[in-house]
Amino acid sequence: MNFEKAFGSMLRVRRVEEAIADRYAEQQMRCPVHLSIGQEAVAVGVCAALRKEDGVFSNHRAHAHYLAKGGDLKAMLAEIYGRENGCCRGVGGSMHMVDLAAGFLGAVPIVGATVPLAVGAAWAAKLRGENRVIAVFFGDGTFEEGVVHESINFAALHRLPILFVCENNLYACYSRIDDRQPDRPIHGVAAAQGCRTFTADGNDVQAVFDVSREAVAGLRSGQGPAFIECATYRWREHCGPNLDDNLGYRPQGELARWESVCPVERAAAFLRAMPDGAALIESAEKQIAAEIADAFAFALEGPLPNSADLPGYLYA
Amino acid sequence: MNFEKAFGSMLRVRRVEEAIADRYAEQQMRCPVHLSIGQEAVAVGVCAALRKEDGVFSNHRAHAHYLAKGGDLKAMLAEIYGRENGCCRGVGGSMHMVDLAAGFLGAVPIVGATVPLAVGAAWAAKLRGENRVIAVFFGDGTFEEGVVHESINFAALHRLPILFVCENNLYACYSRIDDRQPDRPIHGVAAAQGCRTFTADGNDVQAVFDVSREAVAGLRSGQGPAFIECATYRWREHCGPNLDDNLGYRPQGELARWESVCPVERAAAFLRAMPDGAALIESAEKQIAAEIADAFAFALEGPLPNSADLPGYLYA
Amino acid sequence: MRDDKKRHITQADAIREALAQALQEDERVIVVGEGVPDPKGVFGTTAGLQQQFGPSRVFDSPLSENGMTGICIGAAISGMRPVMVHQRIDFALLAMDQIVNNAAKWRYMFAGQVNVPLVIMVIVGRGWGPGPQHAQSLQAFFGHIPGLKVVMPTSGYDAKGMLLAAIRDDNPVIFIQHRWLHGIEDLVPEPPYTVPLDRAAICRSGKDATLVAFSYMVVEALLAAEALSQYGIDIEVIDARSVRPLDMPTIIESVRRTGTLVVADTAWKTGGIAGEVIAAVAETAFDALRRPPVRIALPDYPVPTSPYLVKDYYPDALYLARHIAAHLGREVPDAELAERLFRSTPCDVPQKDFRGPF
Amino acid sequence: MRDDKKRHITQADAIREALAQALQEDERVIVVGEGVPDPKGVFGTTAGLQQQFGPSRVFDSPLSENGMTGICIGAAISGMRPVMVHQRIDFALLAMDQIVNNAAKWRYMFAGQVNVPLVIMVIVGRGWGPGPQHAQSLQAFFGHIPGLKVVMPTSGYDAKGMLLAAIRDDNPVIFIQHRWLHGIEDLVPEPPYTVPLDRAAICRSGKDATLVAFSYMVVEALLAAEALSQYGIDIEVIDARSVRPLDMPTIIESVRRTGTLVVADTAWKTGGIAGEVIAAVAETAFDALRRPPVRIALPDYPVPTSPYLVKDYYPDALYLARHIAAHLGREVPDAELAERLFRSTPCDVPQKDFRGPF
Ligand SMILES: Cc1ncc(C[n+]2csc(CCOP(=O)(O)OP(=O)(O)O)c2C)c(N)n1
Ligand SMILES: Cc1ncc(C[n+]2csc(CCOP(=O)(O)OP(=O)(O)O)c2C)c(N)n1
Ligand SMILES: [Mg+2]
Ligand SMILES: [Mg+2]
Repeated sequence: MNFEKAFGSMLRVRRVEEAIADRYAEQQMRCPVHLSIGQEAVAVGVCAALRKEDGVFSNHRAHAHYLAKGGDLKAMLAEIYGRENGCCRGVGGSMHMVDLAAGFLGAVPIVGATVPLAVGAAWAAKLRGENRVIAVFFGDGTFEEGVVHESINFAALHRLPILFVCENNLYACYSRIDDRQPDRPIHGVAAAQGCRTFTADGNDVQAVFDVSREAVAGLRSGQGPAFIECATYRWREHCGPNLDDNLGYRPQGELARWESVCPVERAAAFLRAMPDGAALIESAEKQIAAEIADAFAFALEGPLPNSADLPGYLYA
Repeated sequence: MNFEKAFGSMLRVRRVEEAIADRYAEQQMRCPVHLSIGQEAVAVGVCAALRKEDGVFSNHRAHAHYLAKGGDLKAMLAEIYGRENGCCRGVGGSMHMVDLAAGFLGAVPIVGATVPLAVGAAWAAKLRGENRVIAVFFGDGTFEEGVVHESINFAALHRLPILFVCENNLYACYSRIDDRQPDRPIHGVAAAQGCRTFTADGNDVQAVFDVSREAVAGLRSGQGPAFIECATYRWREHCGPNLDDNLGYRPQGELARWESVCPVERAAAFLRAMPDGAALIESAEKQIAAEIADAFAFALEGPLPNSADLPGYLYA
Repeated sequence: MRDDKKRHITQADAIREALAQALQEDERVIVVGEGVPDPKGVFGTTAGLQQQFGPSRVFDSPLSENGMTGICIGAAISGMRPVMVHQRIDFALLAMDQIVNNAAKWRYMFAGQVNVPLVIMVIVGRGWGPGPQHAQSLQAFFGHIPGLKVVMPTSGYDAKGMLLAAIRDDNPVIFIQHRWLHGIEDLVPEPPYTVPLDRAAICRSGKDATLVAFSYMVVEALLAAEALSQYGIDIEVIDARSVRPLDMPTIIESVRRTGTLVVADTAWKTGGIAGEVIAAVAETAFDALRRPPVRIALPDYPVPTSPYLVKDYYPDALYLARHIAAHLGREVPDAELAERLFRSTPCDVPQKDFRGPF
Repeated sequence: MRDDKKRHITQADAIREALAQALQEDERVIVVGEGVPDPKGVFGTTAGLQQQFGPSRVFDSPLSENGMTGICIGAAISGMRPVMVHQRIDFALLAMDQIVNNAAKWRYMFAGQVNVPLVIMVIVGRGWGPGPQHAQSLQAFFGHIPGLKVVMPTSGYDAKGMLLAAIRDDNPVIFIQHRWLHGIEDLVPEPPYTVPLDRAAICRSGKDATLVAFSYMVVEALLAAEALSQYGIDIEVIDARSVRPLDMPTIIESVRRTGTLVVADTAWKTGGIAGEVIAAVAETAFDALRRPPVRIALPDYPVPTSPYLVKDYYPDALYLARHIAAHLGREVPDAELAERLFRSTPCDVPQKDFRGPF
């Protein structure tokens, strides 16, 4: 992994999402947004282990995955702004995104819905003899959906080149994992189902990358599905731009503990310890700020979509 | 366990199902029947560890469970014959059966459909403070349904008094387990999901009872859900009265091997080695033959149901 | 009863009150769902219930819609009276097997030996870009299934009374809320009361046309009727309230008086419940119809996310008024009508111009 | 084309042939389902395909309906053309989420960037006691969903041609078979051919009434029409063939000629597709109707298992003939009609008196 690149990628996700959060109150982004702030290392670490032609599926919390896989930032923001130049021409918004050129194969908000799709894409890759790996991101809560288990079973049966990535951020909306699952590790279930399993500190991009690389190498050599459970934490509210610790659903101090192991800052600290590190960070910040400003302008200037086009999207 | 009683119960199931098979060609039982011939020890061993007030749920292959739990034989046959005196007044037939008085809480043919119901019944028992255990029988194929995993998760989360009984007979219809699941034990998945798990030779009624007793004791003392995987084998065709080895979907000799470990004959051999064993078996055979003759007469003489009653069954 | 208290509360509060009263009056009642005990309390409809009734009556749920539905059916046939909550009706698609195959049929399959006293509360979403997977209006699915009762109350008064009736009912009831009704205030008496699960309500009498509306469309229908009344067009607005069974006697009696049937639904037009209303009237009261019946419903594609696309998607009061006037062959000054029915709020937030009570 | 071969084969064989030809002509086609490669081959419709095309084209499936549907969607958007098979339509209830939320919407959500060339074959069961959970006729569910195409061919000729058309189509198609049509022989040409997915067919012309029938009900409709013709009652029978889209132009053109509309469906009456046909005609061709439209469909409760109960459940040719004659106000000697339409087979095995071809 190119550590600087990974850092840059995380920083970019962070700054993009912060910018979304900052501007959300303007009420020009009129769709639900689920921010990944605090969870950037998972998306970036996993995608760093993938090739461009590999595919990624995601869920309601898609921005980080989309960007880490190389999705077009301008098209993403324009989509969130509901414009014709958005990646789905305004049909999708933040919760339904795609960038086929980047191998970002789709995100939709029904939890668990993309997990079997990813398995199907991996199946197609195998049937077509393509040397292609598919990764799918989902949360701890999503692991409770039966369809995830059906998907894992099929993937293990057919030894498909699929990487299941569980972002265990301890919560599904406001529900803590202990209110939804018994006390046993998620990855243990996947192991019992026949996956090669890995765990990683989801706030350490290098750690995520390391297990991903190993997992993906196994996939390319036909060893059957792999499952990575990453421990991480969402800083903001489940849906929307705000902090919500005031609501009291998380134990006191929990957020602060996780903020103290910020994935972006952790990587930055590592870089700062290197010669030129500080300069590098500064230049990344600048470049990203410029790119973001550009992208928001692109989105805000985007033409409005036309309702008359909608029926044509329905059938081929 | 009263071994003689368990033997008698198995023999009864066997003879009832043989009688159904024998008479099926008369075309008076005009509904699909899924026979348990060869699998009797699972139903009998598990139910021997249950009390009358405990509940059982079953599936398409329900006769053995129904009878082992104490369901009314006459009402069962009358149901299969589509009569008004059947346990569901002819609405259900072989695939939809219930005997509330016996704690046989329901069987329906959508695979997996009763598994969450059983968990819900166990949940109710816990919420109501009843000292009641619920058992649910399902096949190896059914373990592939996502709803089973959702059910296990909830049962483990709430530590419910439920016994999951997987009758692994290696097939779902004509599909062998290796064409449907990866090579890993089913009970291993349940263990990883937080169940106390057990395995048993499903053709050895004593072995099934022994693990069931242990499992049920744990349930009564609040240790949370238990899962028993029983290895067994179906002798006849998936659905219907016939042998179907000629179809060639099972490896040569497999059926013969399993027939050689017939659960009923095994128990009979054990009894025969005891003083009076042979006489006991003979008398059981006689008594069961008489009971079966009676029950078929009851069914065949049963009044015909009345279509006009149907709408009234729909809503309370 | 309706006026005995003069207490105006929002529909969200009315629903919350009904749940609290049901929990209070019958210890077999439990409430379970994803997010039920959380700080937002399913748009306020379940707020505080867990604090009030404890964690053994009010439960959060794993994300397992089919399994949890089956679990609640299992509890219902074992002496409990579960109320399940889905934040969006879309999620209930995952539970169609348990709803259709078990909940609706359990009593029937066993010839009436077991009841399934289960309420499934679902919410039809709308607004602020929920998009294709989070804003469907799937009442037609449930309305097709024998063994289910399906209601879609509009007023806060009805929401409370029908929810209490649903919970006391011994059958599975699908209780469909509309997100845009939650904030509307209505006169809601505090003591528990019930409203029948099978009766439409005439919310406004009229002689020129019968406008049968479902759920939130009643709001738009009332606005349209009010505007048309300025031009001497007299619309009878019927709040269908129930989807299964449809209250055909009330609807037909009205059509016999007006000769004209318009049905306004929150769902896609083709294959929706609006068509069922029209088919049932055409079959059994054909002679009463003086002109073709009309459906006003969603276009046959999913809702997009962008507000610039949504603005043309949902038929509103103006759309209704224009179409009804044209259908009746009555001239109405269009610009004036448009001004009257000018919607001051953007298309993706609730209609401000109707504030309740009903 | 229809007659070019004079080859009579059963519908099951016609379907099998279509699958084989699709597998032959396009290597992206795969066939997958519970029991697809098994010795019974889904009532013969998939028999021998795995032997012929190998285990990397023709697959058995775990019992995981929702997962497998999603997996097939995933394969479909990744360059394959999967054909999924469910032995009974009832099992598809477990997959409603993937069918409705993903298959139907994937192309739309992404503004047309990705197609979902997927065929889901389902079978409407009937006969020999399948009972409440194994013999539903759920076409109305699929018919309500924008983004799906839904067909229900009746003849073997159409079954083959529409299946080939469905597999070649770039959209998700629900292909609904009826168990009681599998055994009927029809003239089916051997070379591959297609039949459009959106056209009804007039199977018998007549001037007194338009009888639109779905799937197996076409068989009963044709028998009824034949019997009524003996009394000078001239019924036009339309095989709807497609559920979504309904071919309303063909239906309306016929109703304009006959003035009378009867719709016969295999499903429950309330909320079914028969109501949609009536609503669409009433809305758009009201003036053509000279009398009330009529639905003939299943009573609003699930099918029981006992043959003694089933015998009164399904409307058959005699029921249709009696009702249509009465509706037209035409006297027909009832005993004679009953004799003409006497059903020599029990109620739970297919009608012997119609042997095809269509
Ligand atoms: C089938 C379904 N049920 C419920 C929801 C509502 N919902 C949206 S996100 C979410 C929580 C998901 O939790 P998790 O999988 O842990 O992902 P996270 O939000 O923590 O990233 C829920 C319940 C949904 N979108 N789909
Ligand atoms: C949801 C669903 N899918 C498919 C079927 C068809 N079916 C009936 S029994 C059966 C096999 C079940 O296998 P298993 O669970 O191993 O039980 P067994 O028959 O071996 O006892 C199948 C696929 C069904 N009834 N329900
Ligand atoms: Mg989470
Ligand atoms: Mg099995």
